[in-house]
Amino acid sequence: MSSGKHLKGVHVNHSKNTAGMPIIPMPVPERVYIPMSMHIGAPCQPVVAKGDHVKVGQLIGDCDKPVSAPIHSSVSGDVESIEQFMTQNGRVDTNIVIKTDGKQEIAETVVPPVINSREDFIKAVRASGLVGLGGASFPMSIKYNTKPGQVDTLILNGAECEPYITVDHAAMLAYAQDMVDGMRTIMKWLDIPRGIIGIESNKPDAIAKFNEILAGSTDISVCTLRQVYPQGAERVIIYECTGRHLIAGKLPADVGCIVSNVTSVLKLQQFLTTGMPLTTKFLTVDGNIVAKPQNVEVPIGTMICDLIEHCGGLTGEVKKILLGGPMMGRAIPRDDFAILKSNNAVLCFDEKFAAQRKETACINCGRCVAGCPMNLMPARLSRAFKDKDIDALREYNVMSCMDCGCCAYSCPARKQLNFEIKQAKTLVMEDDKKKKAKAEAAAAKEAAKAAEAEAAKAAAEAKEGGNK
Amino acid sequence: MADKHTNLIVSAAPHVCNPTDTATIMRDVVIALIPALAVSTYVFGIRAILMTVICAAACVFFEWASRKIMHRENTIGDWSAIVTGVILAFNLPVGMPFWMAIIGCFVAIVVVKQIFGGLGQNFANPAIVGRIALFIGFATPMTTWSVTKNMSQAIINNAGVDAVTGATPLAMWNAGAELPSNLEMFLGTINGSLGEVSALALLIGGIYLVVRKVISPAIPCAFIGTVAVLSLIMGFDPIFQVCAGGVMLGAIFMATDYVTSPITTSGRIIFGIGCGIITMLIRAYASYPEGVSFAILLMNILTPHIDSITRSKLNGVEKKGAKK
Amino acid sequence: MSGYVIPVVMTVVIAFIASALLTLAAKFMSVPVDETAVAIRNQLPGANCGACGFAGCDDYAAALAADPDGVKTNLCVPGADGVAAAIAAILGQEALDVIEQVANVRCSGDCNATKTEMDYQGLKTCAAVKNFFGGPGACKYGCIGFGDCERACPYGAIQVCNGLARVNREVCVGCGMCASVCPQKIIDIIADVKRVHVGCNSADKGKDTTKACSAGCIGCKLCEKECKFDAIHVINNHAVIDPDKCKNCGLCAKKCPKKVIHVFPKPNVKPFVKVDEAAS
Amino acid sequence: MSLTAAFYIVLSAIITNNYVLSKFLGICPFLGVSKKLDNAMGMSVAVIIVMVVATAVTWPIQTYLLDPNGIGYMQTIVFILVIAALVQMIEIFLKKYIPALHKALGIYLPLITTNCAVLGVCVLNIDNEYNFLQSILNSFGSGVGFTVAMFLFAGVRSKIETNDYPEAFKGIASTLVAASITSLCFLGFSGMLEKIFGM
Amino acid sequence: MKKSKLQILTNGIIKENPVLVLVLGTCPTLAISTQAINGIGMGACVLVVLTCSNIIISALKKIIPDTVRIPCYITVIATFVTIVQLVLKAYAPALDKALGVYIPLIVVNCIILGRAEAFANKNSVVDSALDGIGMGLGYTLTATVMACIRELIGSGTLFGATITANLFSPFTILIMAPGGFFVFGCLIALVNKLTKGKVKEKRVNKCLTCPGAEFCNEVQEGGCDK
Repeated sequence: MSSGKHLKGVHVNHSKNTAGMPIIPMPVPERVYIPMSMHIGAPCQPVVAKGDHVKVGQLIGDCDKPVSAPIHSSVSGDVESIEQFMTQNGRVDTNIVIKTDGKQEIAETVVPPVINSREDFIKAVRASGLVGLGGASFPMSIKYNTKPGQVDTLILNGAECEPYITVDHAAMLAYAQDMVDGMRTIMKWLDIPRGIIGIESNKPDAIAKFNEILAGSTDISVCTLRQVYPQGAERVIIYECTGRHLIAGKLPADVGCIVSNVTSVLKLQQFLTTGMPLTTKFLTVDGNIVAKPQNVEVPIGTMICDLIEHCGGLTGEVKKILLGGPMMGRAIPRDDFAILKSNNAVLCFDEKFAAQRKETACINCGRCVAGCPMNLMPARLSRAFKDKDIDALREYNVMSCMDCGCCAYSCPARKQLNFEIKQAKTLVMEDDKKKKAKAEAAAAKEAAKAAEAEAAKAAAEAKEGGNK
Repeated sequence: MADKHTNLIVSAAPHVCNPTDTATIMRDVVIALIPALAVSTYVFGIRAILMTVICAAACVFFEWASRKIMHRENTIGDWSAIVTGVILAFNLPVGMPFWMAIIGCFVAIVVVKQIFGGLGQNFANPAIVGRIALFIGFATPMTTWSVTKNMSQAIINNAGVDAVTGATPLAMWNAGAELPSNLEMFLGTINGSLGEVSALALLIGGIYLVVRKVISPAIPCAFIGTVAVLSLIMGFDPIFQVCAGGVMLGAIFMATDYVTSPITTSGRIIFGIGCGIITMLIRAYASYPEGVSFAILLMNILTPHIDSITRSKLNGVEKKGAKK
Repeated sequence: MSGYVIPVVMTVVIAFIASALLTLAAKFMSVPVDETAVAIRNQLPGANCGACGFAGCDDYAAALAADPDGVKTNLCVPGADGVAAAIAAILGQEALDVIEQVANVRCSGDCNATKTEMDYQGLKTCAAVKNFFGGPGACKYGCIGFGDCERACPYGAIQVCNGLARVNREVCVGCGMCASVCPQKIIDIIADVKRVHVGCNSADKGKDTTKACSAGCIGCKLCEKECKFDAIHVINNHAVIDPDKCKNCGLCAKKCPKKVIHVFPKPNVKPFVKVDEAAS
Repeated sequence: MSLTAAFYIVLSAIITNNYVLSKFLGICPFLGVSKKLDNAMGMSVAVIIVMVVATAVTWPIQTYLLDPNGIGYMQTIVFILVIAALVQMIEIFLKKYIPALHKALGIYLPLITTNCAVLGVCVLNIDNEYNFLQSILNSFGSGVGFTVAMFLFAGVRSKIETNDYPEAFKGIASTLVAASITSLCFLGFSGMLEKIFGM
Repeated sequence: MKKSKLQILTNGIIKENPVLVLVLGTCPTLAISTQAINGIGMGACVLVVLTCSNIIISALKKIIPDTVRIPCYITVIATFVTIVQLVLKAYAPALDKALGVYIPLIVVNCIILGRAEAFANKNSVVDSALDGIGMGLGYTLTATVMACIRELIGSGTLFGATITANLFSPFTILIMAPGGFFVFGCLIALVNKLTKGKVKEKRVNKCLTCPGAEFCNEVQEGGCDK
């Protein structure tokens, strides 16, 4: 399937300490804090009020804007309050605080959806509350709502290229059949002829399992990916599986692909069969000071500190907590944030791991260029950013950066290249906005002038006519 | 609720990094230079080590002192000054007075590097400029070569009546004298600058660097290849041309200096070819017997232009053009 | 005699031919030059600070020359009255006073008043750290203190002391460079004659503000009650002064329990500074 | 004049006797306009044209007007007048037909008048007793030499422009040190042309 | 503010040194400063031409029409240069040979035209003469200092007399082109260091002038530390 050529990348230390551990459900915590914005797009509005009793899977937040995903309660209990505070995204958000009753009653609304057409299917996808579970949190209903015939390949992303995280691996081993069924359902309703499951070669048991299930079938194949970070990035996995380049500013559908995380498809399949929307999340809890590293199934809205407590607490003084893997994950300043739909790992580290190395001068070694999957020149971009040279930033294709962090990982000078590029992108976008505004203003001025001239001309003509 | 942890470290992703940093890279370069130092100690005697140590120490001192004067962070920990010092020493005749070598170190570290803001901001290789400045400033001591008993018979035969001052193979070639055998050229029992005599030792160092992924083989291969091809075309002995003078040292250790060479592989190949062509032009035509350092310096100066014409292309962009 | 005549004649003839050619060339290939714009540009300080609202001194000069009635002559804040008068003279207009402006930081939370709630390690610029949970400070509305403004200021008039940006009003010319780079948007460019300012920007409720910072406005409205001119109001949980109504009486500042309303000393007359460094 | 001799004159003016880097002529524009490659190249083309045209005009003046009349000492005055007029003409021409270049070169076009390289090449052509063709070739070579120096130095400048210099070396001082290193590499070619052309 | 006569004279020597601060007339300075004697010779020529042309131009400033002033200045300057050239040829042929083409090039030396335009054009004859002398002295001083450095290190002599050449071999690169650029760069850096240091001191905010002083807990005399 792949064209023999590969995109560049870096070799990272896998540190998959929890490999082979099954996913164990976590008991519901005392309280959950469910924010109303867990997806890219418009935030939801609470549809419950303080004091209401809610059940598992009950709709508690929704929004009439198309780019959004509804939010469901992950527990049964009473709505204690609806508060504004900062979530792990760094934004102040409306949060529904639910005090759990421990009964975990399932809501009456949880029934398998009836699907007869493509539209029904898209509607069902939206109702499931699913967002891209790989981390992008893009509402899945939007992703799947492609033009008929536009997409010819469904790619199941089981690369899991980030160090430490093993939860997708565990899910693949446990639910491979469901995933394949889910893929077939999606392919059926969206009329996609081909399915590819991309798995990094460091998970031979998962590959074997899928091959076993898929033995004899022609619609879905397994694509073994190299052990090079970032195989799981959307643009990379599309290229590695189909040989198509996805360039910046385009959607996967533009190159005929839909990429979904393995757990997204699994949860969708579960929703279609049971009617239970997205209320729990598979997470890897790991890090050098976690007492019992493991894979857990966590109700959405659980506080990170509760989750850590569940995993046996910490054995040392924590200095850094990461949400997601060490390559692209976010460090959080404190541990009283709630787990969101898009999280896939919680990693805790002590001083030894966490300390940021000191940045030194760029020595132009070219390791960042050699490691960039997008073939950019991070060193040049960094320099152009330092000079605030927006033209140079554009010239070096700053907008094509996908923030995978390969450049910063391989930089011997410890420069935060991808972060600088991220800020440079903001700079360029602001400049674009300014330019657009200026052009619009100029056009408006031009139009006003033309209108004025027209009016003057008309007036003159009228006058002339009057004189006559 | 469980214990809260606050005031944690927040920083940008990625949170892990490759263990290779600037200091380890520079340290690898120093390690790769050791075989050449060993050979030159065998050929020239203990003064070779003395010269190398003095140059390295002087470079470190100048680096430290200039950072101190500029009120900037001390950078001697990154080993780059040591690399410059050792390579500069390798470019000097072993009998060079030490104070002159120290002036070369001053030029290399202070004038070429620190005035422009330190590591990574110089546009020319410090060791090269240091060598050229000494070569032009102190022409006689820089071209006075002492002969020792460990050298090839051809060199000893060629030496003057006093049998103390000799000539480098390149000078002998220019003068049309009897030349050492190619094996002697390769092993390094010849006369020349301290570190450039033994092609074998330098090659070992180069292979070590390539294996450690410190340098990419693009520049050395392009450089040495061009020299070989051009000498064939010009009717010279390619093995002699490659082993003589500073081609090996220059191609492996000086032209590959990251800061002053292009960043992309295609740029590096152009850079190497350019170095080779200029080296051979100077060897064949100019009044100086050796042109490696001038060639590298000129290509250093051209590097920004090479960089701007060999920018890496965005993936998939050609495709977009085809679609349109 | 001819020894003197020949050189003189020769030179004169050559000079004559050259000047004739030049005159012809100038006539046939002339391009109209806006002398006014050049003259105005020469008067401007050349800091290209953009305080006038144009993209630099050249742009302002061109705009003035193109539309002398529509564009005001007193927009160059760094140049102050002297430049305004000179421009007015060139354009043959009556001189307008430049409203002297200074930057003002709407935050009083230095390191003693507020603290950080994360150990930020990385690029030390305000714009960068703003990406991480709105900054390291407990208050998400106040000064971050990494000095983007300090680096942007061409006059050295704003400096971060003890984690808080502070303006030296004697040096500040009100060009607004700091305001444009501040990611928190807490730097205002205000008329220098206004002397009473609220040093807080927190939109949090009083309780939360107090938790985050001891020098934050809690929205108690005491100032609002004290003001005789209806000039100060609590908007979005912090006091805001209406500069058109404020009479610089400073009563509100005396009443403020948190001491976040500051009264600055009388404005001084600023000398006209030509910034060579910024231009080069 | 043989072809090799012609090449020798041009090449030696470019490489071994480079006006900027070994004779220190035309340093002002070399330092001033080399920040951007486009401007540097525009300036260089202007200099080549002015040099060639100026030589084409001044050489006959010297040979047929001044020398026969025994007033060779008027050289300086006459040359500078002619050059000034020429530059003015070129400026007017550029302003009219290539306004973008005129804007880019900015204040440096008038400075070509006082660019010592132009007057220098005219005077040196006379001093070296070149004939007309040799003079034109030498001027052209010198102009190209100026261009080469500008080209090389523009690259260097673009690389070191935003360096973090020590306080004292900010601006022109570091540029001069960079020029010093750049001029080093030209020394390597000494004696090369003599050997190639057998002179 | 009217400058005193002395100020006009000394202005050019240090504060507005034409070579090091205004960076004018770099070409001849770089080219001839290989020997100290050349520095003095060239300096003297520039001094004479500058002073004379300043005097004439300021005397004629009312007569010369504004539009053609530059060509007129050049003619005046070229005249004096020719005179100097002839004088040198007659009385100091060795110096003439050493300075060579750089004597006629005084015409295009930016210092002279620059001063004509910036100073002589606007000031009285006496002031202009003083300015010419001051600037000329400044130029001479710089050229000589530079030449001394280059000669001493580059050839071990000073004004032709052997100083260190016998003690150790001279670093000949300094009398070649790269050395010229380098020494010039260093001198400018030195001047930068001497002048800019003061400017920087002025820019530091003193705590007492800081408007935040009233609520700053760290008020101290020297300004607060970052």
